[in-house]
Amino acid sequence: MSSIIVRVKQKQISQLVSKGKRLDGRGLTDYREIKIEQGVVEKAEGSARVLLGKTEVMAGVKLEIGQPFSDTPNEGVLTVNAELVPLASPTFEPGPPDENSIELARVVDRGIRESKAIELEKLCIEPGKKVFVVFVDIYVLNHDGNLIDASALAATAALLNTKMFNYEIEDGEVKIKPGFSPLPIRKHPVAITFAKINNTLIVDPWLEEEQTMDARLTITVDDEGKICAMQKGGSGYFTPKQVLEAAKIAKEKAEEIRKKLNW
Amino acid sequence: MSSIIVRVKQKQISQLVSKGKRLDGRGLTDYREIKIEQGVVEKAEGSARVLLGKTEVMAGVKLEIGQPFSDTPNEGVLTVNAELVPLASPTFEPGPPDENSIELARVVDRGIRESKAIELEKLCIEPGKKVFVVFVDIYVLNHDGNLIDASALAATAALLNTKMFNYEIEDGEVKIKPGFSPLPIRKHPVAITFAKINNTLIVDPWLEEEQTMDARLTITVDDEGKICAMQKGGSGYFTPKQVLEAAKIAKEKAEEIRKKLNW
Amino acid sequence: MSSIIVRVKQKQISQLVSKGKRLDGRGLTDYREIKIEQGVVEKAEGSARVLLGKTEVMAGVKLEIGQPFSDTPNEGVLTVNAELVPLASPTFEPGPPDENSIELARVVDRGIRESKAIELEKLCIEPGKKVFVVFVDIYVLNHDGNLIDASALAATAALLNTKMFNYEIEDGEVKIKPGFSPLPIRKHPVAITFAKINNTLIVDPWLEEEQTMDARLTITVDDEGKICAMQKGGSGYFTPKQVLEAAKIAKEKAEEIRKKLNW
Amino acid sequence: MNEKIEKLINDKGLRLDGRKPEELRPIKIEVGVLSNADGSAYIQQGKNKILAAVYGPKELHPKHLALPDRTVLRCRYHMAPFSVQERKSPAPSRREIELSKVIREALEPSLFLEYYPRTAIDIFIEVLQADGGTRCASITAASLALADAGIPMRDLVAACAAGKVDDTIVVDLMDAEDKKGTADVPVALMPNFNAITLLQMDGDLTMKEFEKAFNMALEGCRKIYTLQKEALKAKYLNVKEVEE
Amino acid sequence: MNEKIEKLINDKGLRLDGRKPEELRPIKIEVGVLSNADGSAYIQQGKNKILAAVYGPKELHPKHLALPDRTVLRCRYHMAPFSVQERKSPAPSRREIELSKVIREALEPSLFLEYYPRTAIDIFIEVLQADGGTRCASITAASLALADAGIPMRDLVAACAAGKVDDTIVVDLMDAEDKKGTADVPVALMPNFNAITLLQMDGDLTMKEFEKAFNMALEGCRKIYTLQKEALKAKYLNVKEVEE
Amino acid sequence: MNEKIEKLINDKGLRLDGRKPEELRPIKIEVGVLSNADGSAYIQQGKNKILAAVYGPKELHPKHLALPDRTVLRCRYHMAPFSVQERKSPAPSRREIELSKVIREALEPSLFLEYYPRTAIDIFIEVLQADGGTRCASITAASLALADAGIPMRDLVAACAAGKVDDTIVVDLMDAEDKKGTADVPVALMPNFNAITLLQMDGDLTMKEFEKAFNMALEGCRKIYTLQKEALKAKYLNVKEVEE
Repeated sequence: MSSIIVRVKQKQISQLVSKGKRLDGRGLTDYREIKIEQGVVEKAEGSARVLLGKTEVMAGVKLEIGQPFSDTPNEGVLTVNAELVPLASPTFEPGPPDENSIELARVVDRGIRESKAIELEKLCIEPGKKVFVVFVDIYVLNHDGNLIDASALAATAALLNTKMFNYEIEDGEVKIKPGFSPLPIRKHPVAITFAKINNTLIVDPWLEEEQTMDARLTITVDDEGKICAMQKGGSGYFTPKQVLEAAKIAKEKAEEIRKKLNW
Repeated sequence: MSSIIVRVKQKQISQLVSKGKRLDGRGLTDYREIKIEQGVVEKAEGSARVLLGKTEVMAGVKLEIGQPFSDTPNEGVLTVNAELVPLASPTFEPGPPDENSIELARVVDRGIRESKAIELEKLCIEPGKKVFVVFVDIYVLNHDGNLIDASALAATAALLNTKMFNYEIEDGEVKIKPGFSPLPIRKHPVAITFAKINNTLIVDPWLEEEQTMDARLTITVDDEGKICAMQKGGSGYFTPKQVLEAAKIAKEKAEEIRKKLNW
Repeated sequence: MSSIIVRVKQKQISQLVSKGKRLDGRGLTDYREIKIEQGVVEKAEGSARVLLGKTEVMAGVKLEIGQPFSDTPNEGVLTVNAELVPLASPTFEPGPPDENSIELARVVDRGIRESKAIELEKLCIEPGKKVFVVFVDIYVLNHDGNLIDASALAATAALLNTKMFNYEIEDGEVKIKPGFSPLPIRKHPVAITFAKINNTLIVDPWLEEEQTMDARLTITVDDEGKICAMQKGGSGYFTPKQVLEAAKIAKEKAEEIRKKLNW
Repeated sequence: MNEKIEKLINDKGLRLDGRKPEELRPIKIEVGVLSNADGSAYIQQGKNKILAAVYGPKELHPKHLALPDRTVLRCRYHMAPFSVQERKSPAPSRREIELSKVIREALEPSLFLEYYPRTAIDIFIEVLQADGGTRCASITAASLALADAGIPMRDLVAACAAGKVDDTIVVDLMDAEDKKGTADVPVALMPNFNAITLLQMDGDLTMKEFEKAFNMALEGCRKIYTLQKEALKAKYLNVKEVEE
Repeated sequence: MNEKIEKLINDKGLRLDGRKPEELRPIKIEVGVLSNADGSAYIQQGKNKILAAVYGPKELHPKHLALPDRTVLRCRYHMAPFSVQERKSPAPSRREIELSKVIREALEPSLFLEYYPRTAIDIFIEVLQADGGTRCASITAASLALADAGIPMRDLVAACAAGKVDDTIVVDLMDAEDKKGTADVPVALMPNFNAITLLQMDGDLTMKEFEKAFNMALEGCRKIYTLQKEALKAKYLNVKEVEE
Repeated sequence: MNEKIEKLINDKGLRLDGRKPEELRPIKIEVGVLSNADGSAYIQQGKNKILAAVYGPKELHPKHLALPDRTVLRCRYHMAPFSVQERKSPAPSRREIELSKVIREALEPSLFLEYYPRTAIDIFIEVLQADGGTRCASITAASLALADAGIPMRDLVAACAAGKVDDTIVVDLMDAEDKKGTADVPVALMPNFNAITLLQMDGDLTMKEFEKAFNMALEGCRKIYTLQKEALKAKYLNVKEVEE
């Protein structure tokens, strides 16, 4: 798209928002349609594919046996990684993770970690020595805006889909036993992302809204309506009033989404 | 060389090949002169220097004690690496291995590995724990075409030249004993590379023939005339008939070379 | 600064030197004022900040428990690293260490190592298995010339400031006991750097003198007046006579500085 | 973990998944699956799940890499960390770098690269799940993604492997056959030109065995070619319906 | 090593270092401390010791990264290997890369980037000692370094965190509180515009708790803003004295 | 492995390999050994086996690295993985990066770099076997490769080390002497200008010892200079014979 068309479209988006409307017909706090498919990668211990409108994100979970961190010897380890693979967008380039994919991974990670979504203390095999390491790999397949919320949904859906092999300890060695158990999950954090356009807040911005927005604010809310993570992004700012308003809306939207997904 | 001269030369090479001739006087399936010198690096466990016409390749073998792969706990480990060091050609650049050096190393590796040239099961020190790791480092010193065949020859010649120190196990520790034994080698894979120029196959292309060729095909043949590795390269193609013809020639040429080298 | 002004200034510096004078009023073998502050980073085991004129360098020492080198199983390990962080100069760029920071670290390292400044044999915990690893990190904060001498001073000052925790071995494990001991230091190497300008030697060149100099020579001298390290740098040369003259001056200046610092 | 598969071919001559030696795995192909790419395709072949996307022709940075007489074709074959049994680091492995090269060289003969001088075409392949034969399935999908992007081509490229397991020559090896078998011969073909654009082999085959495997792989390519054309047609018809 | 801090707030409601919940740590700010940088500042906040330097506006290499209508603001937040308990590798960690981004985005709203098209401004931050809250202290210092470099700005950016430790909402968390506490809310503010330019949070806060912490952090920002202005004035007066 | 060499100098004052203190190892030099390089040379000095090649003057990419008034001299000193006792990773080590710099700076004074503005000259050095003193042997070979490439020069650069082993000052240290000895002083010299272009030292020498070692190294350089000129002549004569 030429930059003139882009600017015209941005103006249009901006003007509509000031009238409480959006280019795709949504209300200001409406999400695009959410479709979740779990178990899409049989070779992974857990997996899910999320469609948020045309944004498409996959998450895969792999479990490995590794060492705990020295300050949490009785807990499993969570590692979240995100790849903005170049087939998802003309703006993504091959190469090591850049600041955008690192931020994405870390915001999703904080939502899961701070809400204590995984019962990490149940993933200890031998205190201080052997624990399960949970690798959550987020794979963005099509970027049409709001990667954070889609990725957070994919991560949680993949964790809910994850099976751990049964095992027993024999002479200090892990022996695999038949059967699987679900990964112990106690919370379902939901990330709600706002864009500020024309000094107005909207939720779940799609790509062209992201190109128009001044700033971005993500608020992750747990099952009890508590905030467990926030992240402001973009080169603009929010007023304190807008932040508190966003927090209120986030709580409502998260509950709404959790209800819709039966989480 | 200016690109006009290059194009004139390429045309000349192409026209000659269609008449069954080559610029350097060779027949279509003739190799350049092969000179092999073994033991050129006394500090390496094994080494060889190969001249294939003006193409010059060195290979060095180092042995280390390391861990076996989990799926082959009773076997030593083979690692082949190739460096296209920049002194060998104006087109080689310093830096980490690129796709060309990785392809070169992997094609040579497959020839050795798939023909089971090294008796890896004799390189096990302690099953599942300690084995010999065989590092074959290919070092291209002058690039005048057909690096694959020259490198494969250098690798095999260096392996044949390799001495292992004698050892015994004492309290689970490897103790070095006086004397050396040769590395156990059971096969002598020979790689035969074809270039397709003007829809005709030639073997052992030199640099200017490589610059003219449409595609490249390497066929590695073991001592019993079996094929153990193949690799097509280049942006052109072969017909099925050409592939089968090449396979037949490869078998003959490999036998011829092996005879000449007393392998 | 435009390149014309630079050239005019370089000419001026060069002409002054030939008359035995310097732009900042110093004599040819005068150092700028040296200020040393130790213990500036409480979280490090040792630290120091050195001002050499406007050149500012920090050094931090961290101690870790690690493995000895196989050829010195009874000695601690010294590791010197230097970062030319980009806030120190418009010519420093972010990224992995370049040839300048590596040379800086290695010259400082050689001064400490070759003078046997640290009693490394006292840093052995369990021969062949566990020793103290001494990390000296040099951090250049403002580059106004003669980074080598400033860094060498900062490194030695930080080492002199370093406290080791007391410990005892219990069942092969290191148990920390209350209290600290100073890192055992036996020598105080001092690096003296010369610049050759207009075929004349000066010591402690500042930035604009470095931009004017033909070549650089660093001579590191220990407490007994012995030379323990030398390094020529730059694209010019020295005569043998100049080298011997520099060695004589270096011995005097090092003694003078060591006296001033009570080392 | 250390499960041992005793036999890859049973007494009835059937394979682990019940296939006959000359039988392909179930294949599902879809064209035009990604909205941002200029062209894209998705393939399921057995448990392989692979996406291919094409961006271009487009400008090339830095410019001194551009060619005055043709487009620069670039290709990245990449596996998702969760696509294999043991998590794979997302950094490109030596194997991925080699496969990126041979896949590019398998597709290059099918394209009129001289139509777009000074530009680049990028092919991105993501293996979401790997089950043996990913390089062939990747070529099959990538060729469709190129067609979907409207890149002028001489012919589609279809790819298929054959190999030897338990002394039997079989086509389209799955993961277990690939690992425990004794030879693997991946082949790519432009059927209308009878042109082999990819040929690799590792294992241990007599001339006769090789010829048999080679021909079986070619036959597989031809079958897959039919599926490719159907997938293209399916998209084309869908688009027409939408447009009307 | 595995010392256990039983209580972060004692019976008198005081914190480990004797502070009241709403009390900032001692702060020392100095502007113009580096001779090579175009602008610089140094901050001590508790045991945090941080240097910030600004270079630019300046030419950008390679040129195709330049923007036709504004300057490119770049920011590197970096920790010295000796700044933390366990030696940190000097290569940038994922945490440092994220913080470099959010710090840059916290400063961007304060600048008139459109004044210098086709150029770059570099902000380099070096944490010499870290004791909790380094990102906020970095922003506070970097904004002053930008002012010192004469970059036109709408307002200074002041930053401060608040959080929850032992069920108490407190401001300006030190390292132990950061690690053992249950929530941390770093905030950056342009006071004259009431504009939040950085906002992050991790932990576990009800809406009420969040509101309290948020307001406490804002109050902290305003106090720090006063210190920033004093530091600027101090430099300005010194310079005048020198000039006279 | 942990063999202990008791004495590096025997009762007769001879070294491990039978040399006298002031005696060089056997040296074999050949010029023009590589067909692709613009200039090349090979040196064997004891067990050292080193190749040096020169490419250029040539265009420089990216162009903003070019200098308007002189050529950019680049140098890479690199060791083959099999050149030393324990396999060396092919990635450049810190030692190799430092040596690349000092070798470049040892050769630079000998060249008229201002003759070729906006270009680059590359020197590539590959150590195929290392036995102590590789940096000096590399300089000796690289200077000949520059001459062979027809790069205009003031003088050849010859290099040689001296050092202290068992309290004796000796020239041209081999590996065992380098490692067990107490000092090493590598020196490079342009003999016609009496110009020291490389000087390093590590160890522990009194002023007197240093002076002795330094002079012994200079004397070694002069002997090697003679061998360099012979090697050049040998090539020149060969070429003439071929041409006639």
